[in-house]
Amino acid sequence: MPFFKTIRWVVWKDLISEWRTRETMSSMLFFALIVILVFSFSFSMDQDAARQLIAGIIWVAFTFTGIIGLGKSFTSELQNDCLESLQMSPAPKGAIYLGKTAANFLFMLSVEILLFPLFVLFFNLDVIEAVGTLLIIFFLATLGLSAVGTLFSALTVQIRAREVMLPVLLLPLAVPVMIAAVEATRGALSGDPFSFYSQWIQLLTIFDIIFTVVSFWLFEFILDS
Amino acid sequence: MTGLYTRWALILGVTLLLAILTFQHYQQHLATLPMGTLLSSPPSSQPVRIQGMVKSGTLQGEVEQGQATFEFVDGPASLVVEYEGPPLENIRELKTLVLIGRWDSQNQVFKAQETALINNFGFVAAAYLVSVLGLGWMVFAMSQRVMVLFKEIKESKLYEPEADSLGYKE
Amino acid sequence: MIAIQVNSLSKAYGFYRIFEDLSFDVHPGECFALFGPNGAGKTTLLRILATLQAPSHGQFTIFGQDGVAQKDTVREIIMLIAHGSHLYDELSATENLQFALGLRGQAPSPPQIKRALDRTGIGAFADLKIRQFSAGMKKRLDFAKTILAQPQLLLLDEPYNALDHAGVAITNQLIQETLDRAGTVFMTTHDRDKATQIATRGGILKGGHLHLLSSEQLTTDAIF
Amino acid sequence: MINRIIRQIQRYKGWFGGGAALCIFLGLYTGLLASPPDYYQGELVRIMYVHVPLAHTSTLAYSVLFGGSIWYLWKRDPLVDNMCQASASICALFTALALITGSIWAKPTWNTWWTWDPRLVSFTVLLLILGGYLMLRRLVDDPVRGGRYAAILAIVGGIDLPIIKFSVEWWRTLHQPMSFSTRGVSISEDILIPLTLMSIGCWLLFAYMVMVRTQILYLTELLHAKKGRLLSQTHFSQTTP
Repeated sequence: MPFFKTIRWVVWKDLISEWRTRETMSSMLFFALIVILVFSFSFSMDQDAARQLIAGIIWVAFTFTGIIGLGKSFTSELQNDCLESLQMSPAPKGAIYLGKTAANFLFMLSVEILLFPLFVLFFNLDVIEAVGTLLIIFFLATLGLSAVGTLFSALTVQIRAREVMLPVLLLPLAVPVMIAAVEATRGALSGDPFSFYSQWIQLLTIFDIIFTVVSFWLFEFILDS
Repeated sequence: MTGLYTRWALILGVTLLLAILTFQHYQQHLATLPMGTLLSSPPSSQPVRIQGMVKSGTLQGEVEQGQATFEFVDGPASLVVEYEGPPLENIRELKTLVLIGRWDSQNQVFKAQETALINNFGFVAAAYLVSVLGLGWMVFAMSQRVMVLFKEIKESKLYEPEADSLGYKE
Repeated sequence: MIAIQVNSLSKAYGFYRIFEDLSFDVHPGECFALFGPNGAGKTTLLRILATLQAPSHGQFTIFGQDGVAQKDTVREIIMLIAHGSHLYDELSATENLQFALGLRGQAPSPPQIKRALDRTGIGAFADLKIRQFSAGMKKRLDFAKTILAQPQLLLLDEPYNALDHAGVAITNQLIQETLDRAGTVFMTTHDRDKATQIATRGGILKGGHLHLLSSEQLTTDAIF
Repeated sequence: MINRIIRQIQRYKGWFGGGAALCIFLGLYTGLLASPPDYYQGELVRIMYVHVPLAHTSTLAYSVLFGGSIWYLWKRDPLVDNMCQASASICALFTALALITGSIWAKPTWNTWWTWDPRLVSFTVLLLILGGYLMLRRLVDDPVRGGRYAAILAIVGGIDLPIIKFSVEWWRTLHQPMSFSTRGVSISEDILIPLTLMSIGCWLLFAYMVMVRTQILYLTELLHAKKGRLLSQTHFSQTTP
């Protein structure tokens, strides 16, 4: 089917380019590392305080790191006017959107998985039992962020001051994802039973579904003449 | 041009009238008389509002039935109050409140019939000023902008009359 | 069927009008060269035909398909070679071809790709990243793309820029091949000498109006 | 179709303005003078008579923006785009005023200027989205593309706002029980009269303001058109071969 082939080609292209330069991933990783260090300097934390704040710190670091990756996602298409060729390609625009979202999602999720051990190390977290649920939470929240983020990355790439406008437009809309991700992560880290925070995971799922569908339809209007 | 300014003069006039009426209403019905003024120059028998605190250990009578006597303090000044009115849970010892009643200068007793809540009228005034001024200024600026645009379009030599409701008419 | 049929087409940016009321036809097998001074709207017209911009008024059809309403069908049969090479810097020449054709729903075999690259004279650089390509090599790679895609209508924006003598010869040869398989070429250029070698018809866009030139007029000096 | 309706209604915008002025003056009179103070809130209830209508009107304004944006993406009518832009800036004004008056009411009532109440959070996020919307429109060079992008933002925001309010509500109730109800306990007739008058007045005022603002945007474009026509004429008068 041309639809799924298009998705596959876009993901393939993004992954290969990234693998050759490692530009996006390395800048995301370094930025996140600095964020973690700054946080640990600014709050000199003991174990209890860490447990209260760590969920928020994790998601602030992940979100800002994600915005760096999302910003790069479409600026790379500006080289040699590649955005133009995507615009006039006969491939379905929704498939291009899904491909880009999948690539962004993979970048963000792998950075998160690489970073999380550092959080555990620096903030002395106890995570053995919670790893499974944390992975689910990371998966869903990152999906939500990349679904909306890819749409806004495409929207801001052709305007002035795009580096500023992406977070300005994206962060207010990401409030539900942030709240749900922080609450669920806090629940998982403090060892609460799953039913205590399962509603946040439901909220994340609902958000993911709604915004993937909405962005899928709206993306066509961005790459429109 | 003149039409716009007469309209806005009218609006400003009505707003000012409302403001004056509100201020008068406040002066007559809502402002409290300082207790010192009440004691030094007691007004003739019309009802006044005073603000103060119920002195502890002086409250007597049946508050639930709407009858009580207590000492009422406002800074250095104090006076004796006889309350007779609707039953209220508002009268408690050490409670600050507003009393509405008459000063009986013969018996040196304040006969209160009503109580009221303490209100900071500054907040109400601020809320109204912010919204009325904000909205009014915005609408005025917009109407003026339309006028200026009409003028500019007319003055640009390429003016052509636009025969629709959004364009120039008059 | 008419390859390009333009019917009283106008384009304005905001209220600044680029051109107005253009009407012309291009038939299959023709190579139409559009001349004109800078800022006359040549590239804008080309981009409208490439469905990258919407016209302000008027319609155009490409092989009978409406250029605004049936954009997706039109996009399957046209191809544009523009100033930007539409190539990804980190991919090799072969991978770029695979990606570009993959989005068009085609899957060329490695020998086909090799042949196309050889034809455009860059077969030796098949596995080199585009980052190391010169502007002329990128342009040749774009032509290799059209060899594989075989579009019915080829749109060229200043095709002779950044090309050496051999490149110009290959370009004209590829245009000729496109014409031979009953494809149509529409190009904008200001390089009259090179264009008139291959163009069968032309036009000058100037002051918002188009003046059509027959093939005889193309070679006479008086009109320019 | 909408284009024609907008043009038709524009003709009667004076009536909307007049009606708004009348309702708001009557509302101010009843709200400030004629209505008695509330049993629980005392005179502070009078802040509600401006705050609640402002808040209602800003939701109405966002609904207009949301619907208009969908319509614009569908039909590409530039007048609808103007109307969306007009409602966005007016919605921002109403939202800001609603937040300020709410804050003024909260200080004497809850003894704090700010609390993470779901309504407050969603209105703040609404203000942020509107700020982004208005910035976005200024930052796109091509006005047509700007209108399209802004419409996309308005649609995503419109779908997101209920989710934001819902999630903040959840978040609050999990952390601490709601310690205070946001609105008056019961709505008596005394409160209802000024509240209704002010609400109707604000809606009419919003309608009037949207019309005037749409007209301003339209006239600005017309002025540009006249200047653009001048430019185009020089462009078109270049010597033709």
